Amino acid sequence: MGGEANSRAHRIGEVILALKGVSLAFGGVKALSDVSFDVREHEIRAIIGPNGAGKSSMLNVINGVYHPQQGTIRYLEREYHDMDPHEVAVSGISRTFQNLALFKGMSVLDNIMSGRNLKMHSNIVMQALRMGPALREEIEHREVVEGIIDFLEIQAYRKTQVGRLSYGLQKRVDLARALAMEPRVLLLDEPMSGMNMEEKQDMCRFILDANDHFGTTIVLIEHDMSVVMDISDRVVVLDYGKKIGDGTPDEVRANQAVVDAYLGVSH
Amino acid sequence: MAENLAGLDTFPKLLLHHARTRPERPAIREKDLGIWQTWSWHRFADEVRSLACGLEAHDFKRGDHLAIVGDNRPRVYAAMCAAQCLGGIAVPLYQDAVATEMAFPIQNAAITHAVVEDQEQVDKLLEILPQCPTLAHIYFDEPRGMRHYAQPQLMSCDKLVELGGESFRRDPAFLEGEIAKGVGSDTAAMFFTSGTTGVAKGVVLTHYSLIDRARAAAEMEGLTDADVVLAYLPPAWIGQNIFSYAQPFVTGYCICCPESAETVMSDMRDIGPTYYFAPPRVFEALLTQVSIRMEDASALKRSLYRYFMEVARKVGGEILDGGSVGAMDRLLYRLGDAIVYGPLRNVLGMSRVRVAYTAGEAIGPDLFRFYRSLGINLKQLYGSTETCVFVCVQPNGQVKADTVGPAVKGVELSFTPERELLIRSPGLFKEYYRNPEATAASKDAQGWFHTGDAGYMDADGHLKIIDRVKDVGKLADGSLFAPKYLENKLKFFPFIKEAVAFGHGRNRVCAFINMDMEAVGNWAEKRGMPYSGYVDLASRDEVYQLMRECIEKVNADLAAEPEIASSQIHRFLILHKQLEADDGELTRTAKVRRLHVGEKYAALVDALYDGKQVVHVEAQVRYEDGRTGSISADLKIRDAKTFPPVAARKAA
Amino acid sequence: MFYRENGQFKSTYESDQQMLPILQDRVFMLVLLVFAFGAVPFLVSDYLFLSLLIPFLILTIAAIGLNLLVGYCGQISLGHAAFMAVGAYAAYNLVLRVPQLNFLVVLLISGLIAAVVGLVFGIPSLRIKGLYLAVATLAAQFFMDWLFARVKWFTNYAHSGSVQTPPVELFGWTVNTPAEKYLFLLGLLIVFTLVAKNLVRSRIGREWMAMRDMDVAAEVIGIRPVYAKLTAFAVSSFYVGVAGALWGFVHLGSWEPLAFNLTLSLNLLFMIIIGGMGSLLGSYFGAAFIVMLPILLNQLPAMLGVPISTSMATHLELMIFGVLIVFFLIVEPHGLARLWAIGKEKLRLWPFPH
Amino acid sequence: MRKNWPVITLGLVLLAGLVAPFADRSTSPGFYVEVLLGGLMAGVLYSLVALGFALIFKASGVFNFAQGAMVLFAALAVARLAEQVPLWVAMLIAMVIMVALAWVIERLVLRPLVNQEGVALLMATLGVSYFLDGFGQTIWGSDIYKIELGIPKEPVMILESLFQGGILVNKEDFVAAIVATALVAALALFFQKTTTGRALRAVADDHQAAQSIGIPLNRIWVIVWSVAGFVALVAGVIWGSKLGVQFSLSQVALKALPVVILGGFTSVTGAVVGGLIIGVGEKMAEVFLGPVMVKAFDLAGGGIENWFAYVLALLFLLVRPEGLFGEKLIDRV
Repeated sequence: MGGEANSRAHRIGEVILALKGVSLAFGGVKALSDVSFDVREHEIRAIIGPNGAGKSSMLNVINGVYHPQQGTIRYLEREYHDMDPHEVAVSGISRTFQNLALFKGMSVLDNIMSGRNLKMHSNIVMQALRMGPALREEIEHREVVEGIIDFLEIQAYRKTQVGRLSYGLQKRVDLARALAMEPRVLLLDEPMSGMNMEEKQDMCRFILDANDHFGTTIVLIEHDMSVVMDISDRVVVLDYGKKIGDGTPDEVRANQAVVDAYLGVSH
Repeated sequence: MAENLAGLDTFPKLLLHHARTRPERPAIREKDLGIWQTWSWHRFADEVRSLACGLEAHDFKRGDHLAIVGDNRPRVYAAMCAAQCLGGIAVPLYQDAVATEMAFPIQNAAITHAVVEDQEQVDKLLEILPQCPTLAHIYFDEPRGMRHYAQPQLMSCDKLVELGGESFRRDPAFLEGEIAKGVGSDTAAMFFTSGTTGVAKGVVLTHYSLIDRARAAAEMEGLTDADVVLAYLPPAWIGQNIFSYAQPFVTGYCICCPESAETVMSDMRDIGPTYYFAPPRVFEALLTQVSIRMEDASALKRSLYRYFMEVARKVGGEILDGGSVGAMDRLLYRLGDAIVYGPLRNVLGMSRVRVAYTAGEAIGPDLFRFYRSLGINLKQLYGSTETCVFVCVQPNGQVKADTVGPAVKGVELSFTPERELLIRSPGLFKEYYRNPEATAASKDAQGWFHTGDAGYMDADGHLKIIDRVKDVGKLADGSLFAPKYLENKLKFFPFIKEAVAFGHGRNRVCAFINMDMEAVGNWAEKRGMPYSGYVDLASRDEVYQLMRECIEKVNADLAAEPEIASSQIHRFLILHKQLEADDGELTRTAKVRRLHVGEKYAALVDALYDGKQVVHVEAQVRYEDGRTGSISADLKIRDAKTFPPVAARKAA
Repeated sequence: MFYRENGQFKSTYESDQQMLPILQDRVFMLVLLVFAFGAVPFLVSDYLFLSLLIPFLILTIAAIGLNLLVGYCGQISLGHAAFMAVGAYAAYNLVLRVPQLNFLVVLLISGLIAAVVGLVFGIPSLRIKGLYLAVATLAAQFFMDWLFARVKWFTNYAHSGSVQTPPVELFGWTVNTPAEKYLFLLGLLIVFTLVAKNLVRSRIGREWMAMRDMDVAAEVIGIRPVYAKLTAFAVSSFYVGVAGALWGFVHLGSWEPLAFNLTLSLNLLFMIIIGGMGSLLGSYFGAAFIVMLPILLNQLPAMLGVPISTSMATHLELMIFGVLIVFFLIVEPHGLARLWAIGKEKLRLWPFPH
Repeated sequence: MRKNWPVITLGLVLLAGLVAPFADRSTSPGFYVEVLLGGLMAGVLYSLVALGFALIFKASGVFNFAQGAMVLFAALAVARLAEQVPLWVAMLIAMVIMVALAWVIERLVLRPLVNQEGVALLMATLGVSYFLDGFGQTIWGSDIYKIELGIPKEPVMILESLFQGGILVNKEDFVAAIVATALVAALALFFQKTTTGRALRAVADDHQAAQSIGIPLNRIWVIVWSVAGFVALVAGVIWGSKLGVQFSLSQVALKALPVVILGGFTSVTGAVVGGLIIGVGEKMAEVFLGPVMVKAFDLAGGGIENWFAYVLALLFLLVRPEGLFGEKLIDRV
């Protein structure tokens, strides 16, 4: 498996996404206080921290599900105070969810197809008659989606209802749906939680391949240190909504604060 | 096979023929991206041309070997043909082999070029590159994950095709010329037999022999370009290759490659092959699946299933063989076909199967009959890599569970005094690559191939394989004694796990029986028979009775076979313990080590022969946890009824 | 059991995505259609046409409409009869005031008007979910009831407030015998079903279902709630509006105020609960059931020799509905359609268990 | 401040509504107060039924569409029983029936559907209400029945000293209103002050709360549904004696829906205040706005009260989905 930073297909580029002094609170509870970090194009950026460190809130801020009280988000040369999910999706950020948010009632195929909705443009009448552009679109995008299905090795489940799949497979479908958007930045919320070792390894492979194959910039949350350290280029460490460390895996490992706060706690 | 293939003595020539005569007929389908992507013969030929020219550009020359490592997919077969276009030799290797296993063939054939499926295979080859200095070009079909491989030897097949396509357009005549140069006596392919004994041998096969055998069988079964085959076994195995390369090239039928390992079953259901090949274990696995799933079916379905399978067992085979069956039975069978067999064939993906073969090992008669009774025309064939597979095939209407049928057109059979089967056939291999001794050892001056299998022709002139020659012995009266054959016959009974037959140099045959704890256990529970454990159960008279019935059935069949009628089992005992590999009684591949067992239990063997009714045994046993303990038990010895040999009709 | 799928492989996406991918299904459907068009008109009595088939066909269109909203997009509505009313009165006034209009055009326009109204009452769905929405749609119901009962213009100043409609006529063909009505409606229903099917298996359909299953995720992958929900309301109301127009013109012929009241709305809802939410086939089953039950209740006891009063029958009907709804919600939330689907799977896997 | 503006606007609107009639010289203050009182009296009843709603919603997360059917059922029961036995006995028996009903519903409907999403439960209660309508009319009959509370119906003149012409109030209504008010107060107190009451309201949020006071969840549901049944009974009797016991009662009770929307599903205060607002608003609209509209749009009669409550609630939903006193809901990811 070739994730080594030196021999990767896309060289790490400029800063593409940056959070400055973001603070978020629910009522009295502070989820994030004055967090800043940046993400470079094509890199794999990890956010780690104990449970309740505000990792997920971070993603929710980035893709506009939560609106921070203070701070700004800079994405592709534009400053946002807060973002609106749809706008975010359009601008090329997609994500997966910690506790699966798949469309239970739909087949694997339809779930992933729905990830293409932004790329489809035929009008409702055409769809109603399934003519011309509508039909062509359905087929073009089916082809793309099949590519992703192939990529994530879920051919055997194509037409099964996602509700019936094992947890590990559902996680894959979730990733597939996110990839179907051909995102520039992909946010992964604990992509390996609740998986066995083998499933984790597969997932790592997929993440690396995605980053390598499509050059997707990846921001991933994980509390399994070992995994993160292997695959990510740079790591941010959160604790109680504060940033306590930031740098390459090795730097972070060396960082005393992290060792105390995180490793100390979890192991 | 009306069409005239005269003069088409190599695969490339056949390819061009099909590309001309049936350009738009499907040659290969592969389920990819969710649908069955189809390559017409025309498209297939183009691909081959481009690949060939590409290889040529990377100076792949006449007589060079091209290693091909990958699962069934169009490019793998295209690559084989491409090599042959240039007068090269295709060397398919097992895709599931580990790197080190690949080293030998590559060194042995000084392989310079390799076409492989994906990253996994590339990694293996790169790993052994140091040992294989000759390997200069590796082409990969699947670019996934290959982006950051910098090695100079690597190139993607797409690139190769592109490159070749250009040079082909520049000078089409060249390739035509190369193909024309090829003749039937050229080597077409080399298959490495996973040598059971020692090192693998490269079996060299010519175009002529492959094509000849493929055609003989195709004519025998009346295959046409309308047939469909599912290619799901390793292409490096002749058993797959002949069906998914040689025969389609002869008949122009279409082969289908499944989407992935998990989807083989459903892909088979999609495709519904008309011509199917599988080793017994596959059929076994399918049957088990069927039984298991029927277990949790509703009571109604189960009783329907049981009833109609009974009907099928009675008349199904007969009907398939066009035998005479009562109108009532026919009617019942029709009904059964509508509500059980038909649906069952459908879920198995065998609705359209016209001809199905099994080969490789002996297949259990019940298993065999099950499929035939469903109306699936399952037949046995005999052959090996060295013979391009088709030596014997059972013709329609003369199918038996225990023979492999008469010789296929063009094959001569004969036997040494030791009953070793000798074969002379146009399909014989040329030689073992760079291994004259081995070649000489197995192929004599008169061109007879020594199979190492012992057998004989039965009354109807069907070949019957009984054992490996080295295991065959003689009774005191000099008549044939084939322990493995007996043991297999016994083991086909679910109640018998292992059996060990003795008789070499003795006056009659006796046997140890190792009961199958699970099967016999269930059997005992069903009849409300309490037992404290293995030893106890093994010593029950009821169990002895059960085993005796099995043995007497075997004896009955044996009696019907003059050749080995005298190997009927006279006395037997049920061993007090399972034969274990850990106790050195089985090989690691779970084959009985007859000699060792004989020595270890000498006392028991003697008891079998000196007419005792009971023998006391003290045995060391090793438990799972490694402790050793000793069992002492009194083993009963029982006689089994034997039958007078059926008056021998004149055999071959 | 009857399925023989070997060899039915798909080598193009078109064939893989077709409506009935399995040959045996296509055959079955063909036979069914031939029977429905060719045989039924000659076999069935006028009574059955008028009391069973015609209401069934119209209500199926309505049920499909409601199902698109509730079953596919997950937006509850307790006031859909209101949009039927809109359709009916729109058609009435169109025919009345622009007589030369072709009836199909009338249907189209009344549908569109209903769609617009539905869209307006769908707006709350952007702010509120589930239970709250239920009340919002109730508002639509009561407001519309009132509107058509009180604003004389809609009823063309008829004193009783009840309206008569002329017989439907298109391209010189006057649809007045029961059989003709049946054929006319059957044709329409098929068209509407096809369109609905196309919608739900296209992008828009996936967006609806995404909204239904997990709205947050849907937004995150770029689906606009406004668009998804409002289109659902509009399309749904369009269907229901057309159904309303047909109900008024083809089935009732003349109707009192409050012909499209809360009860009708709830009946529509029951159709899709019993028939199967998120299933077009379910809409058929549901409508058939709701239409048949009262008739059975009126006929069956008499046949069994225990005649019951009509009021008794209606009460029984209410109770049975009530029980069935709870039953289905508990036992099979996907209704009859799911049972059908399971049955079909069983046949495909036969003799293996499902 | 920023988040309260809808409430304030609503307040202003209502205020405007309240003073508007005086734009028309002809309205005498006496008549005006009469209408106001009428509205309040109707409102108290709405509050009462709404309490039942809020309560059940709180405790079992169920939006009980069957509330109306329960009112009808209870009323029918009392009316028919009262033909055989004295009224108070009839009411007692009816109450027992309602408790039994609550128990059955919990057993057969709620328990199997536990932790289903709201809409499914709502539909279930639709089923229940259908069943009750059918069942009630089957066993009690489907004609129009009377309930005689034995309170003289003749109107009395009050506050003649204050307004010339005085104010006409229907004695029965007056008594009813007082009873209802008392009940509302009692219930409100019970739920706000007593631990049991709080526990009952808490179960929806966390089931521990219920366990903590040692009441199993299922029993709590039975209790709240019984209380709702009781409320329905009272409302049924009062409305019944006023409008006669008939099918339309179940529709009248549906008016409580907009009330809870307005007040906020989860709030007792909301139910009370909402009820009064709707009651008064409706009366005012009927009496003062109605004629105006009839004139303006040439309507066939007013009847605004049929939808006024709903549309008011709907509009309010748009600006403040959680209602006046409900708590805001955030969906997590």
